[in-house]
Amino acid sequence: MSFAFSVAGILAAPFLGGLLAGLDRKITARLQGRKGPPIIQPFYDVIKLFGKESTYTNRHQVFYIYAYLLWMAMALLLLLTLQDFLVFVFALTFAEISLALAGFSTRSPYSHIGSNREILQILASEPVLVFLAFALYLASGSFMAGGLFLLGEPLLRNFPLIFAAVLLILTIKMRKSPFDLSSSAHAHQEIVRGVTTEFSGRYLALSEIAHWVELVIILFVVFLFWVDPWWVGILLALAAYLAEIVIDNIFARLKISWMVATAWGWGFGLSLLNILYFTM
Amino acid sequence: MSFRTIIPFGPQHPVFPEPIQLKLAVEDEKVVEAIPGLGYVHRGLEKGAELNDYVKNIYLAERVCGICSFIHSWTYCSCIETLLQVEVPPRAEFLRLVFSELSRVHSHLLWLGLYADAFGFESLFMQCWRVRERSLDMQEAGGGGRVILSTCTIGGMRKDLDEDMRRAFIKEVAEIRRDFQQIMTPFFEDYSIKKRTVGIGVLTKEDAQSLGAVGPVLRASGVAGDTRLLGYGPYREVDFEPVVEAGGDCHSRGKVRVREVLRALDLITQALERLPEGEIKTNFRGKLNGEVFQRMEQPRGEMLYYVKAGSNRSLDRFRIRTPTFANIPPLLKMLPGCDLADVPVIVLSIDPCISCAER
Amino acid sequence: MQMLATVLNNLFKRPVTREYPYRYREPFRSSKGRLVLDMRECIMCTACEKRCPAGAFEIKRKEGLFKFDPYSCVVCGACVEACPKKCLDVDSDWRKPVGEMRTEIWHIEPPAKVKSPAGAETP
Amino acid sequence: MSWNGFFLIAIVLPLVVAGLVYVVRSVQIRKILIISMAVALWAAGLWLHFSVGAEPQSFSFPWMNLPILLGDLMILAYITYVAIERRHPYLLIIGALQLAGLLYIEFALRPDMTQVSSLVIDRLAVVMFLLVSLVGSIICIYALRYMDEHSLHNGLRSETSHFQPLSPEASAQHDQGHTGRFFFWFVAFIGIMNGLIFANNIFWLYFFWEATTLCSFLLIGYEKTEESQSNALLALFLNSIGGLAMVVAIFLLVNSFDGDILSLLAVVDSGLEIISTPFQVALAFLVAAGFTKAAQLPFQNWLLGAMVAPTPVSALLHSSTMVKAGVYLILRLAPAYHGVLLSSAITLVGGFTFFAASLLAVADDNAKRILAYSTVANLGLIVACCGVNTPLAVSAAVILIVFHGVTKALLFMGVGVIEHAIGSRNVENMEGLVVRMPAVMVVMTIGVFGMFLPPFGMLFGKWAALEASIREPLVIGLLVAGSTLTAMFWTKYLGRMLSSLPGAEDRVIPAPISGYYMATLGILAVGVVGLSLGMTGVVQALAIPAVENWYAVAIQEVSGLNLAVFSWASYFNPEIVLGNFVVPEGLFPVGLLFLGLVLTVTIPLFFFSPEKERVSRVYLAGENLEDADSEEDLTSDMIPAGDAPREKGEGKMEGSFAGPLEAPAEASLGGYYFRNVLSEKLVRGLNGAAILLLLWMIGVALV
Amino acid sequence: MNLSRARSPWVLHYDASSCNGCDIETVACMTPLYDIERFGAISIGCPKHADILLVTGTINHKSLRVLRNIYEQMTEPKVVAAIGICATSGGVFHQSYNLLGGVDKAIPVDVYISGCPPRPEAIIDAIVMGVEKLKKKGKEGLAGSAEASSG
Ligand code: SF4
Ligand code: SF4
Ligand code: SF4
Ligand code: SF4
Ligand code: SF4
Ligand code: SF4
Ligand code: SF4
Ligand code: SF4
Repeated sequence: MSFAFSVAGILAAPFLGGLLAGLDRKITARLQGRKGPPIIQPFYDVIKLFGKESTYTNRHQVFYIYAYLLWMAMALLLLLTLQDFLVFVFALTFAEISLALAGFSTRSPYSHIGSNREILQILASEPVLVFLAFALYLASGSFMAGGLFLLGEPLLRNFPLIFAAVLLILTIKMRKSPFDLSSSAHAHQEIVRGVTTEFSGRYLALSEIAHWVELVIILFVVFLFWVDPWWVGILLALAAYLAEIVIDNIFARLKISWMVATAWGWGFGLSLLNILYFTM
Repeated sequence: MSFRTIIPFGPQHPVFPEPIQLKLAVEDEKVVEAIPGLGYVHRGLEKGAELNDYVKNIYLAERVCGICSFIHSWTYCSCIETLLQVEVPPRAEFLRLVFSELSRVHSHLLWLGLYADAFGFESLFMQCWRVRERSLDMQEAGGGGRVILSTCTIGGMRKDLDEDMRRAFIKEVAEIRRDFQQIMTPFFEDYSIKKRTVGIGVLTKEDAQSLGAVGPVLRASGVAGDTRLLGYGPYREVDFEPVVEAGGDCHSRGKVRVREVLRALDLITQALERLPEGEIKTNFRGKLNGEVFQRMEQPRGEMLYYVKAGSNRSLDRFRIRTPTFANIPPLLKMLPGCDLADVPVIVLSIDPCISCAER
Repeated sequence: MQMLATVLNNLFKRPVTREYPYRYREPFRSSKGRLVLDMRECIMCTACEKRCPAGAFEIKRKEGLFKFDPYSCVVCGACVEACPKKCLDVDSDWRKPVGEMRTEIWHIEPPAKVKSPAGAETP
Repeated sequence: MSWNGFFLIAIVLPLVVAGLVYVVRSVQIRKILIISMAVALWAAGLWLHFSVGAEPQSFSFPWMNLPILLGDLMILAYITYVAIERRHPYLLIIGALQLAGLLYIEFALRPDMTQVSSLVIDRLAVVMFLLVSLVGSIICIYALRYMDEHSLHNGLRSETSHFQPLSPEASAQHDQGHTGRFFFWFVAFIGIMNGLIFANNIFWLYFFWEATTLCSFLLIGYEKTEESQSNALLALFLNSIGGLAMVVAIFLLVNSFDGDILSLLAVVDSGLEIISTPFQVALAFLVAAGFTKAAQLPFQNWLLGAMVAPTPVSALLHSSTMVKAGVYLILRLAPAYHGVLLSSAITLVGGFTFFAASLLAVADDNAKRILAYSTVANLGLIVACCGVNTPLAVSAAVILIVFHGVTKALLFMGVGVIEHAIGSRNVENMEGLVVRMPAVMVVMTIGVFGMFLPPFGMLFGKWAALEASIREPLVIGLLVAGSTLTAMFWTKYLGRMLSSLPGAEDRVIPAPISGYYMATLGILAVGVVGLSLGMTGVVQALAIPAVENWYAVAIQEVSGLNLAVFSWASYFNPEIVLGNFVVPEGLFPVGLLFLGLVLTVTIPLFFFSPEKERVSRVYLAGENLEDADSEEDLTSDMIPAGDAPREKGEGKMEGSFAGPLEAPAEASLGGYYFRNVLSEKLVRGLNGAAILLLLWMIGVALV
Repeated sequence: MNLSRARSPWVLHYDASSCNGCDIETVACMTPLYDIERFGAISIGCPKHADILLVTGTINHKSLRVLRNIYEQMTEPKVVAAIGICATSGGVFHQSYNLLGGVDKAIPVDVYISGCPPRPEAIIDAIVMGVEKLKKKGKEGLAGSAEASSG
């Protein structure tokens, strides 16, 4: 895809992500029998946050919050320009680690625990993405995501188990039940707002935007499973997204140990199995 | 060299609508020590009541807790009625039973919602509170207030139910039952809820008895202890049997309350169907003298009122032993060794009502 | 998993939300919203002051001063029952929020019967 | 400069300087000597880089064969002596077996070594030499300052204890006696390591190999505390197993091939022709010897125990010497086992070590041990790369060796400075370093980021390794798991150092840091960033030439593949210095990632002005204790703030909260170590698995 | 900006020492029947993120400090609403020894809502009014608002 397209994509991603988040809140409300907020509610929230006083607890926190957003954007850029998938995974990891470090830097027990859970979430989700990179290679002979477009058959056909694993980490990445552990939009949990407890004003807004970008990224990853014709991929991504929202509403939040066990047991296991099956 | 994280869990904390502090020492995510810090909602209510005219104390007693406020006013009134030797008309007694079971329904639904919220099941929380609104509407229609009714008074009730209302109530109860039955299965069967609650916060039968647990906490540990068995008020005239579960864990406590909602709805229907005709209030006269104990079953368990009166219009002594107060020692028994994520679930599983515990 | 039916059911039904500020739902007839005062009949007997558990009234008979603090009243209705002249009533509507609390003050000649309320004043 | 002159500078000069340092006990002269040596080594390195071509050059010093043999025997005799004196029966057995084996080979088999070249210089050796001489001598300079302080502190008695400072006079005395000996072994180590790099004759190799073992034994035991003594003994024991493996390998080579294969070059060349069992087994034993030095599981314990030594020793052992000797040997032999099952077995051992060491690092709270596990893990990765044995993989191994050397040296030196400043090496005690030692923190951040985040070299190496490992699906899982675990423990560690109380930046005055430290740390930090920035250059100038001509030969002769397929020119296509890094498998956009990093650092500077925003206290569920000097903005009808119960104190209440019964409590943070999962039992299990893997590897060679 | 401010009031609830009546009505505002998320309001646990602080109950000696801490940690612009009679004046507990009076004794209050407890509708009214104040404070600028709210 062209460079201009990617730049446009990066600029559009927060909007798309915000809309998706708004859709999520609306649908969640409807699933619960409520009317719910308007779809553009997330934008109201973020704009408001930009207008609020920003406090910080120390200076590195600020750096790492910016790093979170920037590297998320970097990951998106790498993904949209269909670069090396492994490099994309690394950039994504950098972004998430920045978030964890921003939480760590504050010395608040709540964000500290949130950060610890955040790195456990990285631990749970990163392997699957790396496996996906391998799947990409096995399918197309290159780690470049662009290779998929030349394949002629959807990735899903040969790697259904990895697709299942990606769905699993989609839940983790979206920070939704049963995995809304490190931080969640709804406050009612044991570690208050987790990683973002100590963010405020503009910094909270930045992390929120980064989260939207992350949402777009991960849905794009789902999309990669069926790039040709492209609309099937988009439908696939949307379907996965809707399924996640429903799952969010029919599950209790589970524990961090359970998450790691599941992600490593099922996510890791399924992916590896798929790869071994394919190569054997 | 310590790996402990010390967390001030509360007073201001999203999982606690009421302020209480737990100083938690956590290793990785295992709780190794939990020390409660109380006093955030202590209002000095008992002392305040001693300064008051005893009639005013009905309203004060109601505000021990906004959730089961009706039962507080009933207990208080029945203390005074004993002291004054006032006969309460049977219709009033039955109405009291209706409202007290109604408050049990709304209290348990409220709790089930908060409990769902504690393990992050937001939609279930929403559904519980949605059904609960129906019971609040009943209270408002019949008593005038959504949560604090102020209908119970010394000698009887202040508001009567007319015949239309009685029938509407019976119908409404049936509808609440229907709605509730639709959403209650997850509490018994849902995989993720079981994952979060089974085997969590276990209180053995022996511990429950020796630590003095009351109410659903006691009954979930397999002890059929329920003050309603004493047959105060009209309880001796209706079919009643306590709900008991044997597990002793959070899951059982949830199940006990779910089943108690159904039982309470059943009691309400019974009472409404046999509502005796007649007066709803006896006038009273006379001086308070002497002392009295009164026990009643709150949604959260057995509550004990002690009233001592001299010969003037205020009370000499007024003491309340509330169920949450009794359930805190079992709670502290359950906490160490659990995961951090279990803390809200376990704490909520005793259905803590701090405002009553600290008065 | 058992929630699936419920949530899907909700999705395809209208939400139950009462759209309060846009659509007003009449409170129940007997609902206790706020205390309304009609001071024309008041005889300054102080029965209400004595019965009020929240100390919302302050009546100074000699000065003809009758103060009522709506931000202390818990709407229990005890004073309504106590008032011999039926000056007081509980309305089902509720008070709107304010940015500043005001006590309602009436000047009533102690023995005299009718005095129009002097209206609310700032203390 | 002539080649002989070069060898004099590279190998003999450090030994001479070491001797002088030991004899001349003036600290000033010592400093001058060591710094001059460093300069000489750097110059020699540069010279070497520009004068070595693609073809290996051999040098023979037959007159040295006898002294080398004598040296071998002396070392073995010393080991045996240590074993007897310290009552270590297993060490005695191993030492004696080595001695017997060596004597048997020398006097019963009598190999003819006149035709064997003693030393060889090729591009791989150049890379190693640059690493040893540059990083090693920087560590030497760092050690000058460090050991000054060290003697002042009288050392760390145990892992957790705090310093007991000596009086200046006492420490001066202490210094004269001790640090001379320390520097003797320290500097000599560099010379010996250089010898090891260039050695070609397997007896020479064996001599230098044993000499590094001995050096490290003496350096680890330098403190003379019980703990350091026993850990030194452990190091000696485990490395002697490696020595024994080498003797077995030499025996097999000498015994089975009639003196045809007596040098590394010969081994590599024969690997392309001979696939006989004794040769394979000999290779397996050589690789196993490499494993011991490279601290692969189950041999990791000596390296962890070595952490009791003064930090410069750890830095030296970890970055450029000792452990690198292990992977260097394995890497050097890579063409020899190319295309046989042994290669896959090596990958598996390496991958397993990578995973297991990363896992164990998660459960540790000792900063140096974390670094050590990370070293073990990265060496595992390098070994795995060697096993994968494709052009991309082996060049990834070289890249990893280089970047790991520089970065790890930086990290160790940083931790050393921290340790001296705070008196502890426990991660938990490093909280708030960011305000106490901001400069060191910058260095540590570069180091930690350098270990696992883009766009730094280690990640590039890992990227290359992962891309290459696609050919070994069995190890993919291990590599993937290990690499996430790596991210986890580094983040934990960095996060710990980062966390500081609100407003601490304005309150705390950073500790001063010595110029020696700043200079050496600075050079390495700039080195890490610069090398990463010039990653393509590094690969082009160092990594590719080092391994370039292996596969051309290897592939031609072993599998008969067309040379063009693996032609290096088409393989790596580095565009410009800052440009993308392209291989057939994928692309590493160096410039883009660096741009991201630059933006990350500059954008916040642009938008964020600390003066304009409020520093807010951390959320403690509303129970923050108030600072004594905090002013409440309250109007007169409000209750004065003094009514509330609170503690008096000079701003000390920050981070504390009012606990039950109004007792102030500190909201302390504890890291996650997952000790319930990562228990001793798990370690034993991992070790057991590693031993099985190792036996299996040798078994694979047998069939 | 001001539109967004008006459309996204994040509320923080603190119980200074209430009888629960007000608390549960506040929580009820978030449930399907009242659903204050319609206005973008969500209940947020962390003071640093909140716009509106809903205080229920009277302050007692212990909750005073907590309330002040929370208030201080909230970021400007911020609005405090006193929910229920206890929070406005102390109401039925006015005689108690442990209570200090209405919330405005401890922190500046912008909105008072009466009722014991106020119905959810009334709490929604209070939030709507709080939003208005929020807008006003936002206009006045961040710097001046601290003085403005207490003066
Ligand atoms: S009676 Fe108990 S609560 Fe009261 S002051 Fe004494 S010790 Fe404290
Ligand atoms: S716990 Fe006490 S105050 Fe609370 S609801 Fe039960 S009886 Fe009432
Ligand atoms: S003796 Fe009894 S009544 Fe007196 S203080 Fe002790 S416990 Fe209270
Ligand atoms: S009332 Fe009960 S808990 Fe309280 S002091 Fe007395 S015995 Fe102890
Ligand atoms: S009674 Fe207590 S625990 Fe239950 S909802 Fe009310 S405040 Fe919460
Ligand atoms: S309604 Fe109750 S609280 Fe209100 S003024 Fe009358 S007596 Fe007092
Ligand atoms: S009781 Fe009625 S008549 Fe008497 S003072 Fe009160 S309002 Fe007036
Ligand atoms: S105002 Fe009434 S309902 Fe609200 S906390 Fe006070 S007493 Fe309870």
